[in-house]
Amino acid sequence: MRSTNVDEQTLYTAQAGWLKSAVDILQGAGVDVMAPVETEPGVVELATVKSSEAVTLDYQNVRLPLKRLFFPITEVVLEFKSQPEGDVDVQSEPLVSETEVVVLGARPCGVAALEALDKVFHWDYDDVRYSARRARTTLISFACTRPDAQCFCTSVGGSPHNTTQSDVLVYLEENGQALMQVCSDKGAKFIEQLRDVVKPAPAGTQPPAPPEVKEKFDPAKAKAWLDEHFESDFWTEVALKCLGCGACSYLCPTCHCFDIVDEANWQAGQRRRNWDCCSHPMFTRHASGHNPRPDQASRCRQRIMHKFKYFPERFGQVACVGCGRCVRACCVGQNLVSILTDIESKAKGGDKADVASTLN
Amino acid sequence: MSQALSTNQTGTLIPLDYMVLKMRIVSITDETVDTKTFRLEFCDAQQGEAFEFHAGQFGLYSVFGAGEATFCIASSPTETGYIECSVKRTGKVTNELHQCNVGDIIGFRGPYGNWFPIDEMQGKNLLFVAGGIGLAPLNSLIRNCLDLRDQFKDIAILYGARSVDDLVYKERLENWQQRKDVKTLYTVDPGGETPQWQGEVGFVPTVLTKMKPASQNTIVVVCGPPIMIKFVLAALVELGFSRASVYTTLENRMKCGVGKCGRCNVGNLYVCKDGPIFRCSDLEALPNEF
Amino acid sequence: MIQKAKNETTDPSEWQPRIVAFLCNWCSYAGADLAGMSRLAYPAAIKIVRVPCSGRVDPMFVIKSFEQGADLVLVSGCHPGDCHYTSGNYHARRKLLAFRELMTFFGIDPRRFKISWVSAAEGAKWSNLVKEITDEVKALGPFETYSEILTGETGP
Amino acid sequence: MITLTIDGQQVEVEPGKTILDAAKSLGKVIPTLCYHPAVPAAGACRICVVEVVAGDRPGLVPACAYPAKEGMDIQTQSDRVMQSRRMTLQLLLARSPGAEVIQDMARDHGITENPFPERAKQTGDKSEKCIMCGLCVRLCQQIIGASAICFDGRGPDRKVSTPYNNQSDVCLGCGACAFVCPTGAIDPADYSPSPIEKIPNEFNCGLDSRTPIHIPFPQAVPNKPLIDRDNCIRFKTGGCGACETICPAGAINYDMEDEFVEEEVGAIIAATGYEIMDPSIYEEYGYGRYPDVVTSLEFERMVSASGPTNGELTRPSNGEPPKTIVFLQCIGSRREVNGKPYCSNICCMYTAKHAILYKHKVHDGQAFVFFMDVRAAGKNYDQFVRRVVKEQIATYVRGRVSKVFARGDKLIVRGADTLSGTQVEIAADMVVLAAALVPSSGIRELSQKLRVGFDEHGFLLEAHPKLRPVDTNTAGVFLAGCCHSPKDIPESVAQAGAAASKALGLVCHTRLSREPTIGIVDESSCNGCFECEGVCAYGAISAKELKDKKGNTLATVANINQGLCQGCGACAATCRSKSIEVQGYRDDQLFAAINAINR
Amino acid sequence: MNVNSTVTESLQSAAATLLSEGKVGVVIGYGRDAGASISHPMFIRKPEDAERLVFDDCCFGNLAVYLPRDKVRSMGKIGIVVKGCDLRAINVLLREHVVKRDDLVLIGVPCTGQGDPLLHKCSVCEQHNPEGCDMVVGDPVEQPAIDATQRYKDAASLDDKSLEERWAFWSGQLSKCIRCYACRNVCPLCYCKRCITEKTIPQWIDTSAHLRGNVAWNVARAFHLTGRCVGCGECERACPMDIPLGAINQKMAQLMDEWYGFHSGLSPDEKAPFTTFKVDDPETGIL
Ligand SMILES: Cc1cc2nc3c(=O)[nH]c(=O)nc-3n(C[C@H](O)[C@H](O)[C@H](O)COP(=O)(O)OP(=O)(O)OC[C@H]3O[C@@H](n4cnc5c(N)ncnc54)[C@H](O)[C@@H]3O)c2cc1C
Ligand SMILES: Cc1cc2nc3c(=O)[nH]c(=O)nc-3n(C[C@H](O)[C@H](O)[C@H](O)COP(=O)(O)OP(=O)(O)OC[C@H]3O[C@@H](n4cnc5c(N)ncnc54)[C@H](O)[C@@H]3O)c2cc1C
Ligand code: SF4
Ligand code: SF4
Ligand code: SF4
Ligand code: SF4
Ligand code: SF4
Ligand code: SF4
Repeated sequence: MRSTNVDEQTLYTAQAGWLKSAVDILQGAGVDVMAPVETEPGVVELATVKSSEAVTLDYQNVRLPLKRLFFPITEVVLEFKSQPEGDVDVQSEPLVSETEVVVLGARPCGVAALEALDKVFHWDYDDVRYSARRARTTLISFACTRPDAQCFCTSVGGSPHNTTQSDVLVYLEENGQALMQVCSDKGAKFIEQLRDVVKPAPAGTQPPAPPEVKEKFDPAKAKAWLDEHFESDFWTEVALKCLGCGACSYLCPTCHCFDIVDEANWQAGQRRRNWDCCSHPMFTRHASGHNPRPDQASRCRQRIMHKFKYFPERFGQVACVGCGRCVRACCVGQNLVSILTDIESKAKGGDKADVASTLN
Repeated sequence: MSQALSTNQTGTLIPLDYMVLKMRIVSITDETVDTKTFRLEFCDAQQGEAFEFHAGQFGLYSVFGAGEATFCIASSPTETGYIECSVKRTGKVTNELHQCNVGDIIGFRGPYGNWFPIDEMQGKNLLFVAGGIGLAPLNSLIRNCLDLRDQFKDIAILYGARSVDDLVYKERLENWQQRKDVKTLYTVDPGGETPQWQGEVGFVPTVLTKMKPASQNTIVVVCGPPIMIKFVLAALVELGFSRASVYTTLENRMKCGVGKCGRCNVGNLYVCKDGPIFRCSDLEALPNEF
Repeated sequence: MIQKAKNETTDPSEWQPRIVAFLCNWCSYAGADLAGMSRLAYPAAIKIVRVPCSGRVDPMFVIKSFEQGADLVLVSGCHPGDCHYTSGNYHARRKLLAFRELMTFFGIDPRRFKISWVSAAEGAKWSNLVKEITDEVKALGPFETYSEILTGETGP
Repeated sequence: MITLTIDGQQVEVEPGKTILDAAKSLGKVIPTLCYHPAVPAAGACRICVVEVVAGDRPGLVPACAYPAKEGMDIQTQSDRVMQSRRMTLQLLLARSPGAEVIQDMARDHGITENPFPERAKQTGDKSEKCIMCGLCVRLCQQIIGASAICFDGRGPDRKVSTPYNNQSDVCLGCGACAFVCPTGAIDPADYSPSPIEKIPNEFNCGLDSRTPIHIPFPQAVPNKPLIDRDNCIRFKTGGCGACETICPAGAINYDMEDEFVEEEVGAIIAATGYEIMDPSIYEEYGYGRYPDVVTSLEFERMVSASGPTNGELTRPSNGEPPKTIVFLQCIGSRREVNGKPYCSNICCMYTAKHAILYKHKVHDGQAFVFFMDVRAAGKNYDQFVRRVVKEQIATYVRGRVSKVFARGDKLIVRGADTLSGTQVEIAADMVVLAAALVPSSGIRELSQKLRVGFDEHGFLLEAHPKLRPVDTNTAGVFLAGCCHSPKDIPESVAQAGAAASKALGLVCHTRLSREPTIGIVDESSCNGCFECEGVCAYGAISAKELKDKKGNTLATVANINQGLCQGCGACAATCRSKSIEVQGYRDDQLFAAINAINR
Repeated sequence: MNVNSTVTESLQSAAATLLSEGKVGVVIGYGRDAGASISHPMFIRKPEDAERLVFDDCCFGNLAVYLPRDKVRSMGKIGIVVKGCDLRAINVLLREHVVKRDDLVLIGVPCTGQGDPLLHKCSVCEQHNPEGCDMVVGDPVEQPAIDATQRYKDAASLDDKSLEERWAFWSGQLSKCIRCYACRNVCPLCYCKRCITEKTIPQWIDTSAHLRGNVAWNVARAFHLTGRCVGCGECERACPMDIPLGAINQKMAQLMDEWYGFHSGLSPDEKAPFTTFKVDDPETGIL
């Protein structure tokens, strides 16, 4: 696990009240601070804050995934306006503002998910908006203290203390103090800004042990089965109760499919990029009516295959961080973990020969 | 796994902000009731001069306010100063495009995707098999090859459509037919012929079997509806062709054109980047989702 | 962004509302026609969309009109019992009234959506009606609720 | 076949026929009394005797009961016959001095005096009419099957009565006895426990009655009798069947059922006409209270030769000819409050006609017409009314009548003469109300069935008042006559002709063309929920099954009949999945129009 | 979780019998994954699997949503576990010709309410005992008298606010919408082959998740369900952004009730309010 091997040099302790100071200092530096805020009873989202009072530390995870900060639900990519004599004025405005953003309190799993997104938005074509937003943002993760029954980060190579893509990982302590682990240059800069309230940790300091998250399956074993079972009744069974709504994908921090649409009146309009998802039947439908993924079974299969087979093959990592959002979001109780444990036991030739029926 | 033909993975990052180049429609040709060919010129002549592409590549064309749609570039890379695309009316964007007039400005992004392996074709016999609007991507390649005629050995074109009315590029078909250095065979589905029709009557795979093309040293390029491709391929295998010498293009839906939006994802490939041109032997290894 | 064409002059009192009116072909459109033929003046702010019958009006047309910058939408048809198609206006009545309640429930000002019955003979009623609703919408001012969300800048 | 000779003429009849039948077939009249073709003959009254001159048993025989035999030679008017008849008549006259038929017959036979004067005193008692022929009793027993009446008493006290002289439990009150009684001596009300209801003759506005089997009206098409099941004994009790027995053509079939005839047609012409409104709602005119206040339609029947009084005009109250008659126009018409605001169009003309007819019937009578103004637009119409005025056929009084009331046996009509500005009072014998025309009852149901509109008064709506006065908005449905608006016969006929040619214009083509403003269903997205069907006022939407090549149903979708659809677009607005577009008013066209406001 | 073992047992045996006798090809009911927080839909096709069915107080889902699905239909006649409230959705589907009664075997389950605390719909439910089913498993339960004013209380509490307050509330709520369409997909009555959101010629509803598009979408959704929504509450439960969609549905249901005395789904023979009319329908507010 990536977070266990901590270099002591990177550890700092922060005194109580550091959060307030951090917000104030960053504000003073003209930085946009985002932090967990209870937006409605029981719901915590990352939102811009002006002071630390708005911040809540009492949350399991934020409802919407972190991806929305870099890859918004909807964003304008082009604006156009008709001009006299049939000409059209096309602008790729507004580009992303350059204001620095510091996100305090993202969860490690959400941040780790950016690794997958980075690969997609930054292979041979570089999505300038995504990259610009990534570049201006410093991610200060808060180590996860309250994984719940749906969490399974450890099964996909993560941990409640995962530092992947985090700039700083913060271990909050009961007394308001915190232990901070710097993971990048941006993180170092953050610590530097907070030098009044943050001190290098005494020698021998060790981060606390992560809370236990049970490893539920092994993605490598699952992949072995997936490699062989593009065609399988299993998919039909899995898909039976799936409603094909997009809730799981929309809330997934690694899902990144999108749509591009124009919205306009007679003289001016915008081209927008919007979240989309592979569960929707129209996603792949051709003009001829032919649909390469004609039924829910093939669409459910795509979701699993993409995350645990195609993405690893193409980009060398699983496209899932085990945050459990999809499981929580699903109103018919579709459970990614059960699907993968079933696959794994099938791979082992286990007794769940009739896995199908345990699922739907 | 698949030996993708990707030829444009240069390793250099090309910035992507979805900006389009403005192009002006300079002519519109009615091909069939629902297909038109548009000839487009870059509004900015400099962009036009700098523009290069290979036969088989596609672009994203936009009607402002309606959106973007994917069409292959139907003209030949050897023709410069303009590009052509043939568009079948099927939905929102294509509908709007069909309502455009000469002089209207549209947007273009591209070229994207890989291209036909024209280098590999050098010195070989070429067989082009197309059905319906599938002649559009092939048109580019055929024109390209005819412009460089001496680099190839025998060239044969088999083209079929549902009916005489559904044949596209009628004028060009005639030109090809006139040429001595190209063998042409045109066919329409049974029932689609007219009294004047001089060509064959029968489905493309059937005509192909009758045609008995030689398989040695021949590269085949097939384009058309999925069902036709399937049977043409079977016929070719029957005639002794290896799947590795047959190429085709896929038309999965795509929005970004550059491997991000996820729509054209088939297995671990993206049709927009790893395609749209595929060697048929490689397709076998892919999940059947195209 | 999706823009509202600039029709606001510098003087706010000169502000001209945009009114979209869906008029049934047989009664209200003919009524408006009669008003015209009878030289009964009425404000030009109203833009008429002719529909065969008030029953043709899908309530989503109203939303569409707001999205395009309308400050007020009017649907007008034949008086109950007079529908050219016998019952189109009865169906329209059910749908449109329920729709207005729905709008109201969302907090979208119901004064922005009018329904009326104007017969082919009621040129005078038409002209008065247009005057009245134009005055009313002028008093209300531009439809802020919608012009704010028109830009599409709000969202999660 | 049997051949016989009657009064020197040879005739052939089927075996089993009587002499009377044979004579009838020669057109000879033999008087009868106790005979009715529906009732087995008894030969009781002996009025029908004829002389058998040659045959198996020469002598006098009753023609109604005596079978015709081969070679008979019969005299119907021989001295012997006449003598016998006279004798019979004299006896009958004595037995039944009150019977008018007998008196008439006796007179016809030259009997001037009653030979039995002591019995000639008429007391007015019904029994004085009865000739004891027993036809009624036989009928009631053998035909009706009720056996409600019988002969009671002996000798001079013999009479037709019920057992124990009480009201009979078994009497159906059918009135058949009265119907067959040759002398009108029987009144079933004496026997029936329930009141005897006459069946009003609809055609004569209920002014007289009719039998259960009847021809509805003289020019009925087909001009054939029909049985009114509700009143027919056969259908009520299973008895009777008289009509079947007598129908020479054997055309009566009680097993026939009302049939629903379904026809697929290419066009429908609505020609359901009018009714006149019931003027009793206007108490001031006294209709319904005074029998001598009648409607124009009733008057029309009264003066008709085929009417209840065979064309004789009499006052319903006392049967006297009305010497003074007052016609009131615009009863309910042109009346904004509590009436019909429209002009009924025909009253001016028919009232003038009525005045003329009245003068034909009552030469010395005096007619008055109260009118608002005379609307006589039409070829020669004005001349017609002017003639009535000029020739003083009727006195036209311009003004409204405020009250009609009875004084003695006269009706006092009080009104204003607005021309002279005076009050007028006319003592009339009869008042005729020209009540407003209204569409026939059931017009609303009909309009719903045909899916055509109606105006506020219920008259069916034409598609366009000037340009398409015969069409409706429902393709293939046309209008003729008063269902559309009040009009007279020439106008009705003209419109009917136009409607017929429009209909023919439709059905003579194998293909129809129409404006393209119609709904089109997108079958690929239609859910088949048929919400659209519910809102289509024309029933243009029905279900269509989409099948694959093997004939399996893939989906059931909406289908719009292009001939019926009028393009209103209600369906398009109702369809949630937006699977219907109305050509010419497509969603994208309307959106483009909405879009344009932003210019 | 509170498993009702008597009902569960009779349900299991009823399902097993139906399947083994070949009367149905599938029984749609509820099952329970270990560790799951709700009892989720389950499709039983073999009699021996019937023992996996449960009935407890977490059977939230309205299984009628599966009836229009081709996959499910292809399994043969469908046995479906219905609570009184679910039956209403089926009635609407029957009315709209989406399913045929002959293709269904309705297995009614008397239900005293779901959720702890009780779901709103359960607290005003007058259908504790399903009627018109082919079979009922479990004993009838007591039907408490219902205070009808409670039925529309969520809508009423918003109705009490001013127009501005309502807009402030709803624009806040609707701007959260991420356009995942879970509300649509979970709704048993949103069975359209092509939802209005997918119609592009013309584009009825902007697909972007900005307030303009979200208002249009939510208005359309609410309106398409007016006079049809049976108040099963699934849309609200499915919405990952916790938008109180139920209040909107309630408001429209209340209107249909007050204006036309109409309650959706009480019988398959009713006519939807928007497909019929009365000449004397209310018409206040028409100029
Ligand atoms: C590499 C490539 C090359 C193509 N070349 C041509 C060409 O030369 N000429 C031509 O006429 N067409 C071509 N197509 C197909 C063309 O892209 C679609 O017909 C077009 O995008 C439809 O756009 P629309 O906005 O009109 O349709 P929409 O309104 O978006 O959709 C209408 C229907 O078309 C489907 N659709 C949308 N995009 C595509 C797509 N990319 N492919 C197939 N179906 C789609 C939708 O699912 C829907 O069913 C090509 C597609 C690809 C991927
Ligand atoms: C008192 C009086 C005097 C008149 N005198 C004259 C005159 O002298 N000259 C003249 O030109 N006009 C006269 N008229 C007018 C004349 O009667 C009408 O113009 C004429 O009868 C109209 O014909 P019609 O076919 O429209 O209707 P009608 O004659 O009323 O015929 C309609 C028919 O439709 C039938 N019907 C109704 N409903 C249905 C249904 N649902 N289904 C099937 N059948 C149905 C009715 O039974 C009737 O047979 C007089 C009218 C009145 C009242
Ligand atoms: S697939 Fe599910 S668990 Fe994995 S990252 Fe996405 S939402 Fe989280
Ligand atoms: S056209 Fe629309 S309303 Fe009519 S049946 Fe089809 S989906 Fe339903
Ligand atoms: S447009 Fe009107 S008439 Fe035509 S099918 Fe639709 S509802 Fe019926
Ligand atoms: S479920 Fe919620 S977030 Fe998703 S589309 Fe519906 S209202 Fe919006
Ligand atoms: S409550 Fe929601 S899910 Fe249930 S029927 Fe109504 S709209 Fe559909
Ligand atoms: S919202 Fe409307 S169009 Fe969309 S699925 Fe539901 S009912 Fe159909």
